[in-house]
Amino acid sequence: MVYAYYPGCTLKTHAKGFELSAMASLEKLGVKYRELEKWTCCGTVYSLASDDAMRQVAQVRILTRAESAGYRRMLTLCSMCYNTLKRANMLVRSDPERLETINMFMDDEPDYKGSVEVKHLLEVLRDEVTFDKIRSMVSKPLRGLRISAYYGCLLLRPKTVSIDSSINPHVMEDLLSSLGAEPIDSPEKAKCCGAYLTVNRKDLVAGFAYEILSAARRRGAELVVTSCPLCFFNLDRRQEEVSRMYEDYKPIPILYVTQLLALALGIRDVYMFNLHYVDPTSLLKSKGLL
Amino acid sequence: MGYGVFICHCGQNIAGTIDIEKLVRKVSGIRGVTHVEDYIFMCSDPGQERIKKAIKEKNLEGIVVAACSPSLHEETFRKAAESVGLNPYLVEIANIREWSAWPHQAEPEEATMKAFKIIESTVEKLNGDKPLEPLRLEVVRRVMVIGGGIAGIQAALDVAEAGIEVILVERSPSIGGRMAQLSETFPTLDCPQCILTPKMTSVAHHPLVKLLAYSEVEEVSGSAGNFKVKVRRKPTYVDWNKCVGCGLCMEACPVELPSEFEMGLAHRKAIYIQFPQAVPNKAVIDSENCIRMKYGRGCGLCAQKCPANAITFEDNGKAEEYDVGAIIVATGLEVMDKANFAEYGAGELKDVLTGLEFERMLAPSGPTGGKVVRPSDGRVPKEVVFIQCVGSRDPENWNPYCSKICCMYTAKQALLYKHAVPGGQAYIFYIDIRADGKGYEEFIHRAMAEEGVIYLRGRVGRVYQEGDKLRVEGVDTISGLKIVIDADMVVLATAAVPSSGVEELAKKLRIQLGEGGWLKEAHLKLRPLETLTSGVFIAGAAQYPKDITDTVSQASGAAAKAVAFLSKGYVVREPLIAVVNEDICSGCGNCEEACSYQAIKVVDGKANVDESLCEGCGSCTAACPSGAVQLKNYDKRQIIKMVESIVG
Amino acid sequence: MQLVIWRSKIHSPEVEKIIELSGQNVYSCYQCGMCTASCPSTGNMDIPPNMIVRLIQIGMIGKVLDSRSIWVCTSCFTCFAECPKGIDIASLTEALRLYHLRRNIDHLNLSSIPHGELLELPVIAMVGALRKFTA
Amino acid sequence: MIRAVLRGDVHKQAVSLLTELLSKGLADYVLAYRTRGEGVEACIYRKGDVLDLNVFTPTIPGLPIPTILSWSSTSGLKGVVAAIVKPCMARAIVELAKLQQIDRDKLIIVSVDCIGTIDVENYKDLLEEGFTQTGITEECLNGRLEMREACGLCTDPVPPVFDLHLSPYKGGLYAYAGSKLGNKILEVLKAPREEGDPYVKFKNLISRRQEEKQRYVEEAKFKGFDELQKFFEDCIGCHNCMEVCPLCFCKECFYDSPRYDYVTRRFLSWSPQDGMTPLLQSKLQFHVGRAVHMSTSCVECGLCEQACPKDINLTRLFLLLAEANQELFSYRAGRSVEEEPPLRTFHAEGLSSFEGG
Repeated sequence: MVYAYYPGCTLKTHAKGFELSAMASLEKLGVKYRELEKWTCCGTVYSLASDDAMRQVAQVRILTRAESAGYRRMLTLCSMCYNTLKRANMLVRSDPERLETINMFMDDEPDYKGSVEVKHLLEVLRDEVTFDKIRSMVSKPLRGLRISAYYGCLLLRPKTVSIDSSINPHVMEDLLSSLGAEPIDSPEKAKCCGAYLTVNRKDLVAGFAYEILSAARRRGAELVVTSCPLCFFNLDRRQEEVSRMYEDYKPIPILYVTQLLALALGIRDVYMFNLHYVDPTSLLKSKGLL
Repeated sequence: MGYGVFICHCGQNIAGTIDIEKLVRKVSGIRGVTHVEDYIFMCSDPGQERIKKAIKEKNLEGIVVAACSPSLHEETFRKAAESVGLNPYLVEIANIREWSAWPHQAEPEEATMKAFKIIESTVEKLNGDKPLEPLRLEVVRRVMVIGGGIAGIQAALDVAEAGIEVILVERSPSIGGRMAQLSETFPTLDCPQCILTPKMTSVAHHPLVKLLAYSEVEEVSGSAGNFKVKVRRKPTYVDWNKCVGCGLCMEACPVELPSEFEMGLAHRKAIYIQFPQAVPNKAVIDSENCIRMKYGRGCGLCAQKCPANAITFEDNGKAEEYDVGAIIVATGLEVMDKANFAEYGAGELKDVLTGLEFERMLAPSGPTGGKVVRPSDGRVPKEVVFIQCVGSRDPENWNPYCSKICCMYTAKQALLYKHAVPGGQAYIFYIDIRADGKGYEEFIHRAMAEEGVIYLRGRVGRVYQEGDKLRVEGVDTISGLKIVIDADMVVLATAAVPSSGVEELAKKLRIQLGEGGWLKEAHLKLRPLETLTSGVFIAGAAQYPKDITDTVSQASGAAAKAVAFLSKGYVVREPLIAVVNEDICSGCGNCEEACSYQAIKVVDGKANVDESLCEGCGSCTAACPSGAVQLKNYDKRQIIKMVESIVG
Repeated sequence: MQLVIWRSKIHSPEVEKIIELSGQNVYSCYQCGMCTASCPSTGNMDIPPNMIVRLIQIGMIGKVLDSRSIWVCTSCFTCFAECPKGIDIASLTEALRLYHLRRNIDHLNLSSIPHGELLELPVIAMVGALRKFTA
Repeated sequence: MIRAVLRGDVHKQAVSLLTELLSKGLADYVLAYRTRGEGVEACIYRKGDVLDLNVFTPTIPGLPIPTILSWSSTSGLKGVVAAIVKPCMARAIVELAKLQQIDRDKLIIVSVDCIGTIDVENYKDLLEEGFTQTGITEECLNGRLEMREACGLCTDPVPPVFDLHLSPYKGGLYAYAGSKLGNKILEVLKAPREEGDPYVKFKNLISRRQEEKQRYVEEAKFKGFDELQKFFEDCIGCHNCMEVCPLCFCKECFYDSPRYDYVTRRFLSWSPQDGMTPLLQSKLQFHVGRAVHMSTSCVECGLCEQACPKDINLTRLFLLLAEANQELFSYRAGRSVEEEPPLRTFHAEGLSSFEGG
């Protein structure tokens, strides 16, 4: 079955390396996908108000476009897209009245019937491709690379949309092990990165980043991976602020989990490391991976 | 002639909402009703006298008492009627209190109408009622007690002391149960070994008690007074007639496994005696892990060492059948595994213990000889955090109920820790302190005020390893502060849950489980020791978490219930059971499939009801496509008439 | 310090509105504090999450509406994941924010952020913040 | 599957096979239909009788063979019966056996190819018009004669369960063995044997009918309760549908019993008290009640419609119900002896939904 690939805003700009590495890896692993035509913004954050159908229209419009184009499954890379689309989908599936209202809002689109499943890339890798298959296809094992996986919030919470345990997840660790790397467990792996507070409270976000990254470093990690462009930005770019706040702080490279996947699968030229604030190339070179 | 209706005011319970005068007037108009009377308390002696008098004087053919739920006073009114010669099954209760007066306090007029409808429909039912005679069955004067913890031991002793034979069944190699695992008991700080061991010995040696250790109930048939129980004696691979419990075999055995009794904090061998004071003090071989048993050859070191030549390696166990009149279920509780709690390390953090594990550590006979040390590095912990309500009072994730015993045992453990480590600091995170027993509040006071345990009101969100410390992130909701403690050890008061396997046992016994899997009592207030299956009683924590005091009291209560049940020599059973109209029955067997009590069987193409087994539940009547099976005095026709009178 | 309470204060229209908007039953909270204990932002808050619920329970809605806490909550749902009574406090803080935002009182003023910083922010952060903090 | 090849006239071969069953003591009785002046009637043959039966009769009369078999267990008919049945009736037999109404051990199911039957009312007229039996079948298949609606949607020209299955072919008759007993019979008969598959020649027919049926089920759905009420408007409450149903096995139907003296007129007495009182139709209760009892074992034979004096389209109702309710339990009536009838299988877990948790 072919996935409708929903990129979302940042995958085409700041997180280009995330998209390129993910797409190249999926092709190599034989997962079929096509980018959804005419996709729009997912809304970024899921509206938590009980009376606000308007704020679910964006997500349902995306879902109905996928449905009417004949897709049954939608693939997301960004945690926030995953969360908003999945929650909106669950809401309208369980609340026909809400769905009807939203369908009325969307004059220009066919009514959504609720037949699309929203999946995150990690779920697809785990459940469809399987890590065993990935292990067998690794051409350049990430031997000796000590990596802390950072999940953030929206892949794990609320529990209804979680792709793994919402307190102690291990899907990324399992993936990293299959790539030959050494996962480092950190108690801060499911802690919030501060999200959109990065706009008006970068001091707070830097505080979160410091706690998350120093906990990983203390446990011996050389690298932190994530699968969300906003987490990435907050952990990577805000290290500038962290360094300002803590003088002895030593920056640590942040990668998208798919960049490591692509590396291990021997794919070239999809990394866009120039978009990273903390340059990972010297670390990767020292491990013989570049 | 005709029917009488007796309307109870129940003080203000009914009369406060329902217009009695109007109700009496309306009820007088029901066809067939020749006598209506109201009174403030029908269940009182003068109330009953009124009923008796009316039955005699008016020569009533049947009566309806409009009062509270039949589970409370149906029996009372039946007896009153019987004493003046009216068949007790021509007494019907119209429940106008729970069904109308209480739920409709805000709408008295409608409540009065509803009460009338209830009475009217009950009169309709009475119309179809037939006089019945109760069934009488002889009983077997023998009791089976399932579970050999303190509850089972106490119940067995009490029954035996009353001169009735007891079969005590315990699934592990020794009796003693959870109490045998404890360090000291609150609030008196008695050593459980000192008070439990004598009871274990006396139950094992009582002439009227037959102890079946390492055995499980496999099948139960029959009914109250006449149960047949098949017990499987599990294979021990050791001849217990020869075994003297010297323990040389254990020394010889090369296989080490985590000990269940020590909660995994110490090892046992593949051949083992459960614990030093075990009763019976006999060894068993864990056949799954014994080298000789696994490969069929080799090793055999234990057999070489055994001075009594008791080790056989061959034993298929056996099934034995016992006839018993009553059964007492005393299967006790377990605590939840810490691996369930991801926020507290999911069992990966070595220095996070459950209460029961810590209990073993505190026990003088335990794996550390009563020393408190960290399992990770053997150091004495200076800062210990106790967390209560782990998995309890948590309807969203685990159990909605309060485990009841944790407040007290946590206080005790904190206190014992302070005794073991004088310079140490204990912290207890709690939501509420429930100290509702004799001397309990004083005990908490002692922990707080005299022994310096710090109580923090709130829960802990997370525990994780930070260096060689456990970082505890909690909250104190009284000060409104987030609390961080770098602890050396964390003890979780994990929720009490019913013993594993109780679900299957309940199915075999045909008793119900309630919320959380605890055994369901017949009535929470008035029949807490009985189950809805007559002849089966409950003792101890199988019903709900209990401390030792409550467990022992309840065990004695259950024993008294069982003794009283058997001492009459016969059981009387309600005749309200299924009956088959053979002219209509086509023998399809739907009823047989529907019956949970194996009480109805198709014999020669006709359904046939075993009166001693039928509980009168009505499943068969619902399953019968043609209506050939009916309940006595609950005939479909009566029910349709009742419905008619309500909707009409 | 004392607080005088009466029925219509506890169930004031503001309280009812917040409860309705959030869809949460705050009265099932028994103040175990799990939310505060697990919340990553407690350190930045003036009123911890459990206290927010408590204050709503006793009708002190004004104090909650004025608090800084509702603007540093990142809707990470850790409280919701841990709450034994299944109360989604993130939805509660959202309702409290909306109380202001629906009166057209923005919390975020983009012009106060240096232009250079705005340029380097990813779209995802901008849209998220605008949706959470502006009317 | 093993089949015996019996060359020669199809009818004669079938009769001689059945005669041999009786003479060799494999069966004590043969139960089948024969054509008589009035139309078609069921007949029981014993050893020595002339078997003037009609193996491939293109109609099913209102006294179905499964019903006769269910009576036979309580009558004087002691011994093994070989029943010659259409596939739908073979499925009904399997259902009744599960409900303990038929002793499967004392029964040889001899099924025959069936691509459809005509209404029994028309049968006599057609014979008088000069049609032969095979002629009727052929004309049905070519669409020149109307077969019963249920038959047009039937996807079982060969039943899923049988002991022997008789299937004409050019030049003779195949007798397939569908069970151990069938194999044994073929051994005793000593006819030349070979491998074969009775379903294969109907492959196209089955797939075509499956599609048709699917379309039918989609289109024929009832739109609400009002339509159902209208559907039964003409019902006169004769209960004929129940009488001919091969699966209604109760000795006394609840709806015929004194327990059900809960009649419409009783509502009349309520009206003066309560004002406007819509009168419930007891006939609708009868049909809904019957539907509840039958839908999971219904074999969609359509005999109920054939028997209805008011020509109510009962095939539609029962086909829809059977499809929907059997699918609900992943069950298909008459598919296998092992499959447990859904409404008769009680699971303790199911209880919780009634106890509310």
